[in-house]
Amino acid sequence: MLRYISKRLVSLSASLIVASILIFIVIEIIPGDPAAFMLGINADPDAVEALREQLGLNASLASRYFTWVTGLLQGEFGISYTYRVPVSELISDRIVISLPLTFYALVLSTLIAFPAGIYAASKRNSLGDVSVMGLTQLGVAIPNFWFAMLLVLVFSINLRWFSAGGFPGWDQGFFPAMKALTLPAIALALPQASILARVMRSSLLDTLSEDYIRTARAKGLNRRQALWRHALRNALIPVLTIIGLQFSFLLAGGIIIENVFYLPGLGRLVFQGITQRDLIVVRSVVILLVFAVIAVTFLVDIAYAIADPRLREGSR
Amino acid sequence: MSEQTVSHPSTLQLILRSNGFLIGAGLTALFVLAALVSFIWTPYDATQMSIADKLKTPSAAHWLGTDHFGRDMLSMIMVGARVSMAVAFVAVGVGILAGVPLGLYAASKRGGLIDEIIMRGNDLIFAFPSLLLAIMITAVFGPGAVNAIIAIGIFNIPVFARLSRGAALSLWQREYIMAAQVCGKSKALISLEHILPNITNLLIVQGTIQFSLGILAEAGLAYVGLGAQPPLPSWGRMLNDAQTLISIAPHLALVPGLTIVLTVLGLNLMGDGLRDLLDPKLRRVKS
Amino acid sequence: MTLLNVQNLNLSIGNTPILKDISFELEAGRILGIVGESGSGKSITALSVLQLLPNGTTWDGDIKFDGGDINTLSEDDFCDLRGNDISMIFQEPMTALNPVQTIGDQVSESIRIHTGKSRKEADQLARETLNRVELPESEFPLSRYPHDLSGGQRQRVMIAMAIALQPKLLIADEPTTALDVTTQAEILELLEKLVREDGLSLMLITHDLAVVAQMADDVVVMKDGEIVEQGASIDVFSKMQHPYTQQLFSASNHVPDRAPHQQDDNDIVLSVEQVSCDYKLPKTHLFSKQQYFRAVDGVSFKIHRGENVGLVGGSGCGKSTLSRAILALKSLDEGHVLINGKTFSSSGKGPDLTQRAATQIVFQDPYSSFNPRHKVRRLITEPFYTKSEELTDAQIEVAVTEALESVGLKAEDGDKYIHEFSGGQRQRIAIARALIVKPSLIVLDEAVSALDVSIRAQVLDLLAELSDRFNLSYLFISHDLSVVRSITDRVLVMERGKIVETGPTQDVFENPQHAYTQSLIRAIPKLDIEEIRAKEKMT
Amino acid sequence: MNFNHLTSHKMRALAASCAVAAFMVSSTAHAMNTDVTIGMQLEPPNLDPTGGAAAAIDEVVYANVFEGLTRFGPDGSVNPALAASWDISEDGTVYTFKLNDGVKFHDGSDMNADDVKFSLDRARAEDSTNAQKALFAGITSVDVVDPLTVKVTLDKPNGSFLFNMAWGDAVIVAPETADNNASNPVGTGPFTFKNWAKGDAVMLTRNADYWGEAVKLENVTFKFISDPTAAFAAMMAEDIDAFPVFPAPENLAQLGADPRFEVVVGSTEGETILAMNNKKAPLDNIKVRQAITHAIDRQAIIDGAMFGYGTPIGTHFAPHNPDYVDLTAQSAYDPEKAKALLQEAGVSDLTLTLKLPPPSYARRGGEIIAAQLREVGIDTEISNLEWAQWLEQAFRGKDFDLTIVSHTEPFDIGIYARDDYYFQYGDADFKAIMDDLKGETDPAKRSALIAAAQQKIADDAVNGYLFQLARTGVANAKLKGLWENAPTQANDMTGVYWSE
Repeated sequence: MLRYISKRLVSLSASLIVASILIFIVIEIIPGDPAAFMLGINADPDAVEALREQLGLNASLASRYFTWVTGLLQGEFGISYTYRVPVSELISDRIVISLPLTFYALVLSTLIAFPAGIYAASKRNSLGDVSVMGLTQLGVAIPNFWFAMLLVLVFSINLRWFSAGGFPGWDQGFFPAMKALTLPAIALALPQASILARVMRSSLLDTLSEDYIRTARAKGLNRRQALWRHALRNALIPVLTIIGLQFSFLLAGGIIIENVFYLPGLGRLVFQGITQRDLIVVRSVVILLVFAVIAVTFLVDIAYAIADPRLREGSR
Repeated sequence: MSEQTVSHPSTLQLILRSNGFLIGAGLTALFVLAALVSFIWTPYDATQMSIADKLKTPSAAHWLGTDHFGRDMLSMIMVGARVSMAVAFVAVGVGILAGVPLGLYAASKRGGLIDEIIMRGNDLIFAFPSLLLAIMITAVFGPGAVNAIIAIGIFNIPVFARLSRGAALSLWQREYIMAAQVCGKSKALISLEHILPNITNLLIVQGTIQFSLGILAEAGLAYVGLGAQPPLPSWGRMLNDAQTLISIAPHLALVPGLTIVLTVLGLNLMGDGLRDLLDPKLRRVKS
Repeated sequence: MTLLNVQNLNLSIGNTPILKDISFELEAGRILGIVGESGSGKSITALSVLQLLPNGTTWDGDIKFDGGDINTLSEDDFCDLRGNDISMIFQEPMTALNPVQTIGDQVSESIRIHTGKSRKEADQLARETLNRVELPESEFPLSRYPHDLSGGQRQRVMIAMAIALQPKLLIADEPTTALDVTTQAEILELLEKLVREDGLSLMLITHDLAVVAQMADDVVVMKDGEIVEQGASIDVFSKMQHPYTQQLFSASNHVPDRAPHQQDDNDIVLSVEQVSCDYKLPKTHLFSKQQYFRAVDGVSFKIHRGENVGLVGGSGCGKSTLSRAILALKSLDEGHVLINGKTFSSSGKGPDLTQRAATQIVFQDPYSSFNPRHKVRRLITEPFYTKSEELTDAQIEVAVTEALESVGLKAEDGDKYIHEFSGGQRQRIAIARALIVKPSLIVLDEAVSALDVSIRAQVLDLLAELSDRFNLSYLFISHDLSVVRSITDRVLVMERGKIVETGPTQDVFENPQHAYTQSLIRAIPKLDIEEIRAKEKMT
Repeated sequence: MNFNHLTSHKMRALAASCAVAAFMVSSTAHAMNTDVTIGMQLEPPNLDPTGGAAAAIDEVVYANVFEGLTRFGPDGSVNPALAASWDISEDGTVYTFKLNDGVKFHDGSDMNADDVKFSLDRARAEDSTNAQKALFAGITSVDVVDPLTVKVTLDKPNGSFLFNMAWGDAVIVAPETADNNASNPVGTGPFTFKNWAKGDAVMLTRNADYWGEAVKLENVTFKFISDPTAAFAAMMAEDIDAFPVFPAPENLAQLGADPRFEVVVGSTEGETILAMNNKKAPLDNIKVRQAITHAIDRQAIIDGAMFGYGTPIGTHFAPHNPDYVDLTAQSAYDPEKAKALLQEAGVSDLTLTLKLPPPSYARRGGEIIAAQLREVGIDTEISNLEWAQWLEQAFRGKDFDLTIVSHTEPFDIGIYARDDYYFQYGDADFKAIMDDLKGETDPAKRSALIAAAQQKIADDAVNGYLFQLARTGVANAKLKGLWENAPTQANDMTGVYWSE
């Protein structure tokens, strides 16, 4: 087990380093100069030049990369060009919204997908199975930003059950904050829940046709026992990787949803960062998101090793 | 160890029986037709504005109503279909042309350094929140249909690389591959002659799924203003324009939204239908 | 007292009839052998007793067990019956155990659901049962997982699960088919011990006539869903009224007639000199030294033109690795291989293309030996790739027709796809593919193990005839010693990477020198009437 | 289009329990009527008006947190602020300001002449990063006469000096706090800075010991909502009390019809133009430029892009300004004439690039203009750019044929006199008019000069003058005292109060 985990750790950290280099280069070649943007239309050139110097934009590429990475390791992301505040402060304000939203959507999607998938698999080709699968087909096909618009139209503007967006802040109490995240989480969770339900069903159907299920039945277990005691645990293993992947889709999806519900999350921060050419913010947030995804992939691998004893000793 | 050789129903019988495939293929054909017809005929010129009769709900004159500039929605949907299909199609093409050779090569060098590098490269692209990279690409090269293709295409490469590697790995264990090696064929030739033909079914099925995801992704990019640029109509941008008018002209948001849903639904149903159609013929009947 | 009584059982899946009017009885404490080729419906008969039938099956007739009529039982009652009074073990031990559950849990589970014992008591009984099936606590603690057990050991865990609650009837569906001959003998011995000790009735289902002859008290012979003959094994084997039984019997003992083989000592086709192959062992941790497992250790032997040599040994003895090494599919770590006198492959250097034409291979699994996408014509002309000069279409056409006809198929079969042929026909096509370039040596890796007895006999005849006609030499690799005995001139016995004994086939089989060879020969189930009659008189 | 069937049983229970909470929360908002939440589309990059030109900075802090010597009134007039009174020397080059007594900065320190000298010297210094450095160019010296008197000497008379001192960039700051005003603004205004949740909102509270007339509000929150739909939803859900510049004109009709809200349509200093690159062939040919102006139907653009809000303009000048000259007839919509002019210029199958910045007036206006130009045979390649890219390519790089932008700085007809300005006009006669205007203090003569300037740039068809951006504000019907027009970019909350 340790060997498997250490191998994964090495390869994932290598990916992280390559990702940081990639991000740095892609962002460097984005045209547009932050200083010019800050001083607006009628600013005169030497004021712009003075600001460039002040922001250290003229230093060499490599030195800026190293200062950025060494800063990253100490949790110091540098100073935002536009807001003139430490990026880490900007990020901490926003991460308390983006991460809970992503996990809230992940939990919602799993809570909807698992029962639906198991129900459909256990009632194979019955009306129940066909209708659940029909719903998931629909769920996958609906663009989540369009669904978000409809949710706002129905629940905020007409029914006035939820506020149309915005985020009251966790200091206002857990309940109002979660309420503000509910509609965005539903909009994010719908497509992922549909995909997860389909994967759960097909994975369960595969395990149900395995020989050890026939053995379990021959031992005297009825259909339901065989499914819950033997099939489900084996079926969960491939589903784990899908959940790991979904975390990265949810983070990406969050960017659009945050726009529709005007939630001040990491997605919008990156979006604003790109439009305002606040390159330090963009770089730091993107590497943070990539780190989050890689961390989740690593967690999924560990869960994989725990769930599947075949991984315990030998390496995969 | 009973071994029943089940008679193989002809493909046609299978098609007629799986209605999922029929519905899917029907819907997809409808939209492909709309895209093709739009080259020669559309009810009105899709870019023809008449501010006077803007925001008209569906009527005899305009079957799907008009948008906030008075343009005919049906014509825009038809021309928009062209854009969405083209972007998704080329993006899937990029994914296959780049992804499949990578996957096959990684599989032939199983466990080697190259296999590791290619797989780590895939993890890397998967680690990027998809839309973020798309935004960064279009920020560098500017928005437009071509950049949307590149952005979506890049995300198809690891999908197909991982899929073809997995399928190829299992095929390499098959004995007819060893037979070909005994005849002295190189790994590359074996990949081409034996492995590729046997994974085309998988690629076709995954291709339709990725095609539908491509349409969704193009709509997402266009929604944030990074997809096809005006005056070329695109479904995603129609949704973006309709956003603020949703309470006074709901049809403006419903028409493109439902179009996307029906197209993606059609493609996915066709994909699933294809999977059932193509697989049984290959899979040996287990005793 | 009849424990199980099956009367007029008819069964069909969907609308294809599978079983027609099956009636037989099983006496308590006796072993009933059900024998038949694949497709005879013997497995379905067993499954219908336990009502574990695939959905969409309809059946009628009645089944009485232990006096009671069980075909009217509800599903829940049947659940109480399964694993408690009637239990069953299956053919594929590698996939029959839940990979994510310890062997202790899997055995104690059936105890807990039937008897409601506490976890501790159930584990205790599980421990005892595992000991009974010769899986001692020292090496097989309850906490062990199935994935690092061998096929034989897993089958023992299956048996433990089945007999934990002292059932009245144990159904064994091809329990030893997937095991090698020595392990098969141990498992059959274990089953016999359980029948004697627990008074267990055993329904043994197999396609191997020898196993039935050795084990069964009564026999039922099935063909295409019908019982063609049944009765005490002595009567059935000595009288053999039904022609199918006779045909089955003769096919099992079949020895193809081969022309005496004149050996030209200096015309050596294959010479293997001090060949060794290693496998990398997974490293215990990232920076540990790389360990190797020596699968083939300093093997040397020669094969003369026209000579058929057998290579036998238990599973894991390295015979497959050796065959891959000979065909240069696996690089050698030491020694080298010469074909027709020229070096074919040696440590480090790969083979050159022209020499490839001299060797061909036929595999075990007819369903995995062919690319389903290519027509037969293209399949069997693949070896032409080794020919340096380009053959014209006409020449290829002639070669294809000649190859197909020499294996008993028609020229127009060339235009069909492989899924249109049965297992036996596919193996013939595999042989045609090997023949088409007139190689000097054909490696037959378990070439007939996957075939039914009757078809196997035809293929062995074909091989013998081709060897005589084209003066071909074979390297015949198999775990089935009776087949090797019938077709090879000389035999090599391999154990843990080394050749432990070699010599003319008859001598080695009549009086084996090496202890391992003796255990192998002893483990072969005998199929001759006199032996059965002798056994009958003793009891 | 109801999606209830999608939410499983558990979700419906969760939604119902939230409903109760929703009503409980929204009802309390109106009990405390000394708080106000103002909606804004763009978030300021920082809060230091002297350090950046973004309009959003002034819209938060101007007159609320910071004050200058003079300040703009709701009607655009220049009134006394920190300077109680002033007298100008005979030759108009020396201004002596008398400061109000007892004025304190928010950190308690006194505001006196030294602070004024520091602020003005800082703005005009060589390495100053003040975006409007040009406003202070004329100052030669700033001298402290006594703690409450400052003497400012100019190199030559400047009629608009007092006007310039009212700009947000000319507010008075203290030396001790000047450097970190960006994130922690310390001014002399009636509101002090409370906190700034980046990306979400800025909160101000009443300054207890303000030197001037007390304000009626306790807390003011500026909430940033860039997405037009979200803005509409926020107003409908009453999360926001007022949205001075509402981003979605298409919703104004519906908001106006709702008794809870009142739509206030004022004017702004934003001249929206179709800028043409006068130095790039064939746009250097006046006939081509005139053809383009005639191909454009201004009213169609106003109806299509701005849903009817906006007044057509014939030149680069704000209609609400008394000196405005209506020259729209000179470039009226006449496609036939446009085609004829193109023929005369010998230009056929012309393709021009149309680069559009983010605001909806540009993106929507651009699509309409592209269609109108296509009618007369001019094809356009549209490329939507963000502000940073637009500044890089169009504004500084001059790499464009046509672009659409709204100039919102007050009285900015002077940009046509700048040589390197992005549409590259730089006409000698026009520069002469502007120089005369600079030296002229007599109002009648100034009006005549301004009219001549307007006529000149209309005759030369430098750009396509489209419409004046309307200030479409939405506010809670019970909220009074907000500015109707926007003579400068500001949300002056000093006069705002709840009527009930």
